[in-house]
Amino acid sequence: MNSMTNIKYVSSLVENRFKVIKKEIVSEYQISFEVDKDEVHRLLTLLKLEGWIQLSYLSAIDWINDNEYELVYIVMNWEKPVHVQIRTRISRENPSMDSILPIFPGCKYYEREVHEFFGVKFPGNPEYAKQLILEGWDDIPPLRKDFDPRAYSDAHFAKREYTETFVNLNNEKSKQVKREKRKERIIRVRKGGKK
Amino acid sequence: MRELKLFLGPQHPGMHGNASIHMFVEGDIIKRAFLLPGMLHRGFEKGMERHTWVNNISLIPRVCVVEPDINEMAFAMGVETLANITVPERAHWIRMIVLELARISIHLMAYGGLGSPTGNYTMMYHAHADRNSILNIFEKITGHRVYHQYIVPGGVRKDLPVGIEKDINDFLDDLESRYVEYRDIGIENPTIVPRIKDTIVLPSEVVWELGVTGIGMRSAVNKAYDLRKVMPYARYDQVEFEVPVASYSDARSRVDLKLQELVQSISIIRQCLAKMPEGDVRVPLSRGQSMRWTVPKGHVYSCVESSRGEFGYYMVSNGGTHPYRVGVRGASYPQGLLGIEKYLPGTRIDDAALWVDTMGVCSPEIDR
Amino acid sequence: MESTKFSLLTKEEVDRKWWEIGDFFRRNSLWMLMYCTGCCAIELPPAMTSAYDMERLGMGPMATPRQADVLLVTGYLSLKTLRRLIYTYEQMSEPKYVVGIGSCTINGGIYHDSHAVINQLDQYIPVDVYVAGCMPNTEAVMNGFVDLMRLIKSKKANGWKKYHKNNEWYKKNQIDSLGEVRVKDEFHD
Amino acid sequence: MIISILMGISVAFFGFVLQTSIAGVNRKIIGRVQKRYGPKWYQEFLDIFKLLSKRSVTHGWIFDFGVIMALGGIIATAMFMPITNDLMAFPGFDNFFIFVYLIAVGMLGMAMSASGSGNPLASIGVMRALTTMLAYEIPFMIIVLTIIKLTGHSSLSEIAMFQQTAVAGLEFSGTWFMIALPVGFAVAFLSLMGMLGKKPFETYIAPAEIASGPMVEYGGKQLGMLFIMHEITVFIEVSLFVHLFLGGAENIWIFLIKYFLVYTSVNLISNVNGRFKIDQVVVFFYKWPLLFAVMQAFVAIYLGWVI
Repeated sequence: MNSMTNIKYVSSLVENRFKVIKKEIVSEYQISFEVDKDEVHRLLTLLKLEGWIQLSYLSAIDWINDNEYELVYIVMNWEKPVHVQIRTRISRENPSMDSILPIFPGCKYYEREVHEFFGVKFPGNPEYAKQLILEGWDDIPPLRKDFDPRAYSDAHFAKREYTETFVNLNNEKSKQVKREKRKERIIRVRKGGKK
Repeated sequence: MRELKLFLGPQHPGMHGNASIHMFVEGDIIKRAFLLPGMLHRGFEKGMERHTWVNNISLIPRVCVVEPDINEMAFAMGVETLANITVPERAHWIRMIVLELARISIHLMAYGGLGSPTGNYTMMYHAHADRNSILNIFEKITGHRVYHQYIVPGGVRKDLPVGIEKDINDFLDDLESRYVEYRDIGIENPTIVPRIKDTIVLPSEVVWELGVTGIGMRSAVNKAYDLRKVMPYARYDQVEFEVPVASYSDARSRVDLKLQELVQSISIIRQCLAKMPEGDVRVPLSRGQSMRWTVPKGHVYSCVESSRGEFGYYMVSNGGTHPYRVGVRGASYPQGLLGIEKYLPGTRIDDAALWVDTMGVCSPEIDR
Repeated sequence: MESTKFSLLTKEEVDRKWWEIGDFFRRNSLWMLMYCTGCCAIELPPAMTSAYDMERLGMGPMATPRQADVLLVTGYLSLKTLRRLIYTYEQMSEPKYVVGIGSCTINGGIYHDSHAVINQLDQYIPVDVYVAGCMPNTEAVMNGFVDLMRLIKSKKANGWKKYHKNNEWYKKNQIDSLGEVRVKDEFHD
Repeated sequence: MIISILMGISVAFFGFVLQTSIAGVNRKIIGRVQKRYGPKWYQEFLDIFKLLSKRSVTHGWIFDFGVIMALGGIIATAMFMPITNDLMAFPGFDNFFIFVYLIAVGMLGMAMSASGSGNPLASIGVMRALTTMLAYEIPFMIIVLTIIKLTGHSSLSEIAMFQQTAVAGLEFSGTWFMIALPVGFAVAFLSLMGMLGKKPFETYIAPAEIASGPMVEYGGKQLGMLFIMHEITVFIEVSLFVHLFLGGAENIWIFLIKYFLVYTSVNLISNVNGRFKIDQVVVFFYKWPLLFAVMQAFVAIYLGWVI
């Protein structure tokens, strides 16, 4: 069982039939393809027929500078052990992607979660809009890059106030000597010297 | 008959962890059920984006509470793939020892956990007592009982302490000598067997539909689908071990597989202790400036075999000091959410807790 | 001279005596309700089972909130959990005590800036004993319980009285953070 | 009369103290089986008095009344219990059937009260408790009726006397029924485990399934009273067993020893077992124990084969 032949096999399988925008061999057991949004379903169907029958992971990435979401599907074949990442980009304005529920029924809850955390719609999955993890959420979806959890936390939850004043030991003389020594050592190490 | 709604959890002695199974029952039979997760949601993936790569080492063990080491391993493997770090040889072996000890501990805990839904508390007490001695060994190795932060990108944090081999060997001998006793009081006990035999069966056709991995899958499809075998990480290709399988997945066979895996783990640790070479255990990531250490651009999905199945981290780096996005594939995601919704109906109230225990539903990794 | 030894006790003194007798029983038989709100729950099985054996202190796990005396809040509390925790706390029969385990209950701990985890438990329900650490050792947890027993003996563990007294303040805090405590959605009717 | 009633109440109180201490000692023994130190021997007293010292919540008058009815019914049952041959409150009123009927009052009170709490888990628990009762009562009754047939008495003290002294005219007198009817003894022992709610017949408590079943909504004083009721119930059932099968007691020390042995062996057996489902409990009792009970009755009564 040579792992590189498996990589070559899946690579030729996909590249012969689909327009791959970007291919990347991540490690000896993993390969990643970036394809167009419309081709994902056909590609996943093909891979499922070829033995990639387990949906390992489904999630999204928020590329806020490109104004795009990237959806990631990871499928796994246990006979030819290769994880295939399939990535596709969708627009960040009114994001929507057809559900892959007919191909992989296991995606039901992953899609619900992606909808909850990113706001991506999945027409075709009847329950994608139900809340799963959050309860009574009243802000933008929390895993988007423009959501600041710290501000939300400050606004909603009371923080413990520490009224005691602490002594700043850093200004003591012995500490300063030590710090100088440490700095010198770091400089020496960075230049390639010994400890 | 009137349909009643019962809650198994979040505060319920039969529920492991903080999640709630809503069951609609008629008599004792469950008609409809679903899991309501999210009570352990702490914004984990967001939190990891807000910490540097090195700071995240202290955050990752807290994803799955019962088995923290696999998180560290998956994270370390992912970072090593992205940053192209070669780990010293000795570190691989130490990692394997720690991972297998953790696997024994979680299997003991799950086996003891079987005592709670079936009512045999003596078995639970014995298993937890043994698990505590593993935690003591961990305290000697890493300094912590539960969250070790020991497996770090680039190796392990420090070398094994002197004389730990004796402690580990003593523990393994003790555990092995009482293996028969464990079987007798648990899965071969005539009062427990009727409870766990032929209950909550997972048919082999639906494994792929759900996406169940780990013991749940191996007990149904009768194939040695173990990530340690099919895509070996660390030095699992250099030790000899078998992956126990079964062709019929009921509660009893799943627990049986757990016990057999425990024996295999014992043998792996013994081999590791014998074969472990001398040498360094860690390559320095950066020279003194770990907080400003950057990882090259890339996407990686790194996964390890946990006691519940394939546990993976999907990591994206944009070349900065912080991860751009980290996604966690909880190993019990499929059996916890879809499995409960589809395969709990038709069973009895008594069996719901058994599903949670034997399939290993771990709510912190579902919620994150 | 009037004998101080045999003088009649006033009503308050009698009440106090009875309360002290009750406290003796209460501190020697603390039944706890394990609400595994977070990761520190993983250190409770060793504490309960053979390794540290909590039962020798008279403590034991209980199945439902009505039967329990001590509410263990083990670790971080997400908003969803906090709602359920408040129901649970209000269901328990008095006198009741709360032990907060882990740094997360004190000031949010490692999740201090998370959007889902509250930072300070005693804003929402009164807490009698805190056990610091992430995660605290089993010995620390056991020590926390011994501390609670000491507090009951010295009559300082009266968080439940505070909850009666400052009920409006607690309710206001709960509503500020949670919106509405009782959850009404498609999963709960 | 008043003296009898006072004596009856003191018998009930004695039963409570005895059973509570023995339960505490047993918790310690079980602790040692489970490799731990175990609680103090008087832990059960602390638990009960603590519960009585707490404030409690009510769920309506049926809930409260049921608890009082259960406790009252059980105390009334315990008043008739003979402890030794001479030590009993109402001599001549210790008929076996008195216990069977009076103990039902306590059980019904508890069932009523638990259903009155309105919690579905409590209703399921009560349903399971009644089903379990139906299962273990039949084999037990067959064995007890056999004993009554053999001795010609239904009074507990008479049955005990029958076992203690060999009378020339009476067949099989002078031997304990534990030895005389070994199969019947085994069946009755299983039934006793069912009565006491020990594993594997603990189905109606089942913390991991239905969160302690009937007791799910009790807290504070009501739970304390239920605990007292439970202790006295155990006292009644184990004493019944001692009188029926172990030949009663000439004096109080023998009673204590026999009582302790029976209760401890039940506990020890219980603690290495799992818990059956409710249908398995019924099937279990209606299969071999019922068959053996019928067989023992037939063999003992019609063929006269008694050891």
